[in-house]
Amino acid sequence: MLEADIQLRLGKFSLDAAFSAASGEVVALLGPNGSGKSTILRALTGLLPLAGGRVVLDGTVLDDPAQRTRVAPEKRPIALMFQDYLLFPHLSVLENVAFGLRARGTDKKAARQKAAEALAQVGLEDQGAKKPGSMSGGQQQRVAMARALVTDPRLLLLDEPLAALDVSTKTDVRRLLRATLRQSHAANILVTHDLLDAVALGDRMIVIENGGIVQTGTPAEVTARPRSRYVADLTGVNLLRGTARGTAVDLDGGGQLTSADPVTGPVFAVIAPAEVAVHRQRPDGTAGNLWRGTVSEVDLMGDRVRVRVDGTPTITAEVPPSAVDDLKLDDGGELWASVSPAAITVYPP
Amino acid sequence: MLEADIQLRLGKFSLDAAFSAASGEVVALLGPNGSGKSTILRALTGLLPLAGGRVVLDGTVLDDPAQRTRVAPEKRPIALMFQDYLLFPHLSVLENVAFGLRARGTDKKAARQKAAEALAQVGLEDQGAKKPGSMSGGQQQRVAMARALVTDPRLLLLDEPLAALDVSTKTDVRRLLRATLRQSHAANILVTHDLLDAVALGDRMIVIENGGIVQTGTPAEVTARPRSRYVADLTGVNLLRGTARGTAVDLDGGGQLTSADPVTGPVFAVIAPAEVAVHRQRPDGTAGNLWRGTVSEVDLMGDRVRVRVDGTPTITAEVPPSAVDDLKLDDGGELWASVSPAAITVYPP
Amino acid sequence: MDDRPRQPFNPLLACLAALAALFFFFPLLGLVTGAPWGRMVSVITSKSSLDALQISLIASLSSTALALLFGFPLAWMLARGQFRGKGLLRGLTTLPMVLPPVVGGIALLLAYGRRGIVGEPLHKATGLSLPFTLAGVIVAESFVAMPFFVITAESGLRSMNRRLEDAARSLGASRWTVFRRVTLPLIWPALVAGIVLTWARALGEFGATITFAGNLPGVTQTMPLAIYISQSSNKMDEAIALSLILVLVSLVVMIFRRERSGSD
Amino acid sequence: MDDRPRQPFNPLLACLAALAALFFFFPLLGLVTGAPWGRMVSVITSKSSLDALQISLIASLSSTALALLFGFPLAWMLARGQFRGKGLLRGLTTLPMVLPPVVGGIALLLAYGRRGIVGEPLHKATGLSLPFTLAGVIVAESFVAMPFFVITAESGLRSMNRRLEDAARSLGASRWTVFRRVTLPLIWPALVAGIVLTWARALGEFGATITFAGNLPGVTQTMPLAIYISQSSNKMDEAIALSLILVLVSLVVMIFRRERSGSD
Amino acid sequence: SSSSPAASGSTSPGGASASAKPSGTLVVFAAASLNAAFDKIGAQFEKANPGVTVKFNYAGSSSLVTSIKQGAPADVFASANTQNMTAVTDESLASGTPQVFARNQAEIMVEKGNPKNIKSVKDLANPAIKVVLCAPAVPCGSLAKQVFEKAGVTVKPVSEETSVSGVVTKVSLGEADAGLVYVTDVKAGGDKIEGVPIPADQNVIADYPIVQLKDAPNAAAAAAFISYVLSPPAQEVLASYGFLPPGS
Ligand SMILES: Nc1ncnc2c1ncn2[C@@H]1O[C@H](COP(=O)(O)OP(=O)(O)OP(=O)(O)O)[C@@H](O)[C@H]1O
Ligand SMILES: Nc1ncnc2c1ncn2[C@@H]1O[C@H](COP(=O)(O)OP(=O)(O)OP(=O)(O)O)[C@@H](O)[C@H]1O
Ligand SMILES: [Mg+2]
Ligand SMILES: [Mg+2]
Repeated sequence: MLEADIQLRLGKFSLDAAFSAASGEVVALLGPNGSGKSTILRALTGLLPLAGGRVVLDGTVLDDPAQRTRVAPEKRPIALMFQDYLLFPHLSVLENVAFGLRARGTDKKAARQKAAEALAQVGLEDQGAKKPGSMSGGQQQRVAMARALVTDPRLLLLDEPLAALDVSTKTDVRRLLRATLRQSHAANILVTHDLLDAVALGDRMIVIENGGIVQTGTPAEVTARPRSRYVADLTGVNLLRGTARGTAVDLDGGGQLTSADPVTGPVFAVIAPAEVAVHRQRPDGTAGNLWRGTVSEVDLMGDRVRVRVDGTPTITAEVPPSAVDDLKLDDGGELWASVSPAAITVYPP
Repeated sequence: MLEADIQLRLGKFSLDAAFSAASGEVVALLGPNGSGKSTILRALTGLLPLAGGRVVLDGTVLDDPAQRTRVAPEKRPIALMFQDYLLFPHLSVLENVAFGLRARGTDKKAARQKAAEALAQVGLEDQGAKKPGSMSGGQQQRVAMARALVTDPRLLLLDEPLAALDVSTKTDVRRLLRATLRQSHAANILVTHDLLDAVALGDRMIVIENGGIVQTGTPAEVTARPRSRYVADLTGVNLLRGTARGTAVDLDGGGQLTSADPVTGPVFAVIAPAEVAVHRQRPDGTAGNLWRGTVSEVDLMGDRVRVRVDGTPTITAEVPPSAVDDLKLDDGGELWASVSPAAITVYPP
Repeated sequence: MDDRPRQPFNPLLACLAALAALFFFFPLLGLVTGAPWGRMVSVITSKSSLDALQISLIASLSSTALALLFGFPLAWMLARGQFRGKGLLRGLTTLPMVLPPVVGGIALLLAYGRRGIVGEPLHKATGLSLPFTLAGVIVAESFVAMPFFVITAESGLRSMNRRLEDAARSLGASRWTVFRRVTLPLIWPALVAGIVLTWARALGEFGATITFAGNLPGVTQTMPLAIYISQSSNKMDEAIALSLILVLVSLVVMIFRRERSGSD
Repeated sequence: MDDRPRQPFNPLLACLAALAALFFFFPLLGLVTGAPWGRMVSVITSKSSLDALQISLIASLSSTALALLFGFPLAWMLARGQFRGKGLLRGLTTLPMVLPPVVGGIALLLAYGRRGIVGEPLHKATGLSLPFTLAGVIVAESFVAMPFFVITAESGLRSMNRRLEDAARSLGASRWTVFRRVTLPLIWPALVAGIVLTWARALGEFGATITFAGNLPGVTQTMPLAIYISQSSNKMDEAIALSLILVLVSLVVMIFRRERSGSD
Repeated sequence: SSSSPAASGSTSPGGASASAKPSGTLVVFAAASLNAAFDKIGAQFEKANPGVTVKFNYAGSSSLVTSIKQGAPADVFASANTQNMTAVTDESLASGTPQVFARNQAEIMVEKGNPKNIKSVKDLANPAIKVVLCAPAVPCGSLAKQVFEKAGVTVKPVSEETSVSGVVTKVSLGEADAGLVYVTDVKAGGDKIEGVPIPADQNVIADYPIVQLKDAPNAAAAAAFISYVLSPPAQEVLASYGFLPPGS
């Protein structure tokens, strides 16, 4: 069980985030670049001094500037997988993985034994003798993961552990993580930019933006009701802010929308791109919302195409690839966007 | 226009890959970890000596061991964005980006000017004065990209340029890349693990596996007809090998399938997980392929669930989340899988 | 930029360090107390002292410069070159350090003296000869001090991350630019150390100088020689006074140096 | 593990390096040709020579050890400690390098001699006194040589990547383990350089030793002193012969060292 | 070990007395230039006085003075000139008055075969000739100074060496054409050099004084040694190295 309230400054960047993670729980920590994710992990590990707040793990206070308590990093039952790995260049891969065990007093033979197993788990059984410098990026990342997992800590911190892995390996490793994180009764914090990882591995999601927590909850909750552009981008939906009077929503950016269920006061309005229809001519007799805009972006997303329509409001629509030619989207120009009121989810901030 | 035939050994790893990239073309280079992607880029840049083959860019021979020709890295009109960035720790971010320009003789003022613009393009306008060491992972990655882009080279090599970016930034940067790569008349090679990037940015895809090219073609071609487990995983389809006699396909792994269109000889058979239906009881009166297996994996993939059914053949099915409870998939146990012949694509290797 | 939590003060380490510091402190104190403060000014400002100081500075700085000019390439070869007999070459480089300075001087005479292996032909050809000249002093000091630079610079080159040089080259930086903008800054601490050691060694050099270049006030008499002379005429207090000048000079340099490389 | 393409031979660099090497080579050649090869064996195997060699080795090795024991903590403090007067401390450390050895010896006498600041009370209390003892030789050599280790080690500590130490600590490594398994290997090249410099300097030390510890055959007479004696009794060839022993010893060490640290 | 007053009192110049047998270790501080001769004398003395071991500490006279001033545990001090001896007696570190045990005189040292054909002190004034001398501060330097004054010539040396051996080295390596040193140095200087005698009327005699030190740990042996150095057998040795007897 981790209870953390982290307050610190790094140069111009200031961080203030309070959160907790139960034993056996996996907390997915998401946020834009430079929002403070890695900094949080460094602080939890004790590699950064806190300015305020406190860190308590399983009842023992690890950090409490007010009380002048701070447990040294090496005394904390924590393992951190660094975003940039920080493998020891002078040690073999096996020694790298065995390092934590040796440091915590496992005898050489047993340590190497366990390290070898850990390496096998991440699919590097035959690479133990290599130096990290002579491994590929993805191989190094897996070594770093093995090095962190093998120590089985009370608090496991993984900083973008899958970023450099190829799809096949990613699936396997993700599966491995699922299994181990579940079994371990440690608290787990997983930093990732991939919603898939968050959903697949995370029991709870914490979204942090420039140094502060903006949203928490189960992945389902968070994605259902995004509260920032970043979260909306995560799920790829349109997020609009406005003020509702009944079913009418006046958007802050200008423009108006009609939603199905009536609300009042400031609201978020979410529209899935797939629900947005686009037309070259003004469609006649469409109920609900219809407005005009110009094509600004056409992004090919796998088997779908995303069209950004600048207007009031600006909105992104998702259309089948065929539409690109049918509507000559690449030529840009004027376009009509329509959304049925039922497709608009409205909720207070 | 790049024509490359790269042959070299690194320790136990040996690489042999011949390919080309037209000016203005974007070649997406994909492959499992340790397959040799970064090695290829290092070799093209001249940081690794070739054992054989040759590298020709815009008609000039850059490397030809047979002829004892090799142009020094600094003399090659190439820019490489390293997988691990390799930013200069002692230089400010701005100086890092300006480095290439200064080195190639742009005067200080102009260089800083262009560098600042490049930084702005990747959304780091206000960070130029920082040292790389005091930046977040994603910020560093963008600095590395700016550093490579700003030199506008004849051959641009990007090694997993988007891996550390958050979703919002990723979309923006991807868009930026699309624009710049198109405009530049340089040949571009983009290493990535993300099919989305390959499809969105790549004109052509090259798939490499342990040191050799296994498949090339447009993203559409490659994904339509995967020729290795890795490629199949990329698109997330089931890939089975077998021998066809008419519409009957005897699978190498055991088991048999009936396909719609008749072929003969050794074949690949591809089945999209969504096309695989699973049942707890033996469904009566299903035409086509039906067989029994046991649930081995249940992976939550965003709004879909992937179920791996071990049997002959072992296959992955994609079902709506609801099915997990309806069919009690988490309990594992026996399961029936069915696929209609029409849903099976069969083609010779 | 070091945002690490302040390391808890390690008593053992601190004690040992303190002992080391005291070990150096007391002799200095001894000199300071032993110095003739009354006559300090007159001693220091005497023509001979000033001459000696000037010669010392010129010679030690020139020989440090030479050590950089020739020593760095040598260090580079030792660290990066691939050729046989490297161990031997390194051994050769460190010899002047183990030779007692006086013998070093003799060796120099045998090589570069008027009858020396190299010196004789040189003398015959050009009429030049190094001994008894300022150039001779510089040669002697370089001979004794250069190895300190070579060894330190080599260790710096060995322990730097060469992939950053790759990155620079991939960005079109010529060898020279790579060296100036990347290698040099990265090995800076080692170079500074090397320069300090070399310069200090040259400044304090006695045996080789007296033997090879001789001791003529105003021409080849460096501070250490002047000091020795006043000491051997049992004017120990004068010797101390002069030494304190050296101490002062080097102290100034050391503290200035801090400012400089403290910045990276 | 260095898979870089062989760098094209750089003529200018190679030339300068070659010149530097020759500069060191000729004096050595001079010594070798000037040596009395006929009487070599007898000179070298004479009791006094062997005594001197033994004392030299014992003293230089012990003082190197002391330099490590006390010098490393000092270097650590200078590189990592946060306290005022650091520049001064560093200056203090480098003083022994700029002091002419003889003056260094005098300073030592003033501090640790029988009438010295520390020496007198010590003598009164324990009856011990350093001068004219082997301990005295070791003190003198440490005083002169230790700074070379301190400066080099400090530069090593400065230029290493400390985040790797963070990683080690996050894996539960105690300070000592971090030091042993991470810091030490990473600064190894610098340490080796420092040890070599220190040892070599100690081995060749003359002035401070003779002044502080005297020149008693079999007790405090090191090789350089023995050499000085044969030279001052105008037996130059003997002096050379003895010096060549030192040269040989150090050559052996240098080449052995290569094997050692060539492996990292 | 400190000496018994009885012992030191009973030692009279002119020979080791039978009354107090000297024993233990004797430490002699001697000018480096005495090295060869004193080693021999020491050995003989040890034979003559079983139970005594002599330890010599050779160094430049002035550094010896320094260490003596700093309380070096020495019994006897043999200096290469009176100047350094006075430095000791002035600080009343000596017991009794110094006695001259040998004398030395100047000689011109030139390369073997005297290529520059140097005949007299006057020739040294010739600027075409490279002359090295000892610095006036060191014994051989003051000697040279006196010689030139007597001869009424001014010599501009190319170097003022800090020790005789510096001069010898430079001359024997052909670095310098001539030097002015002690007769004894020419004698010991080896085969690369030869001497050009200086006529008595221009020459200067240098005294080598020896004295027992006040804090001598082993006064008995010290006294014994001094008287032995003054005794015929030791004088023969000194003579064999070219030293002149004290009282000539
Ligand atoms: N040593 C430092 N000095 C000053 N600022 C720093 C330092 N380290 C990080 N920062 C700043 O702190 C902020 C948070 O950095 P952090 O690495 O925690 O971001 P992050 O959430 O991990 O981003 P990413 O997803 O890119 O890894 C960034 O804006 C960064 O510029
Ligand atoms: N210096 C080296 N010495 C020996 N083997 C090496 C060296 N560098 C790389 N290798 C091996 O070469 C293979 C290819 O490495 P490379 O970095 O090209 O892989 P990659 O395709 O970039 O993988 P990733 O997707 O993880 O970046 C790997 O198996 C690696 O272990
Ligand atoms: Mg981060
Ligand atoms: Mg790679």
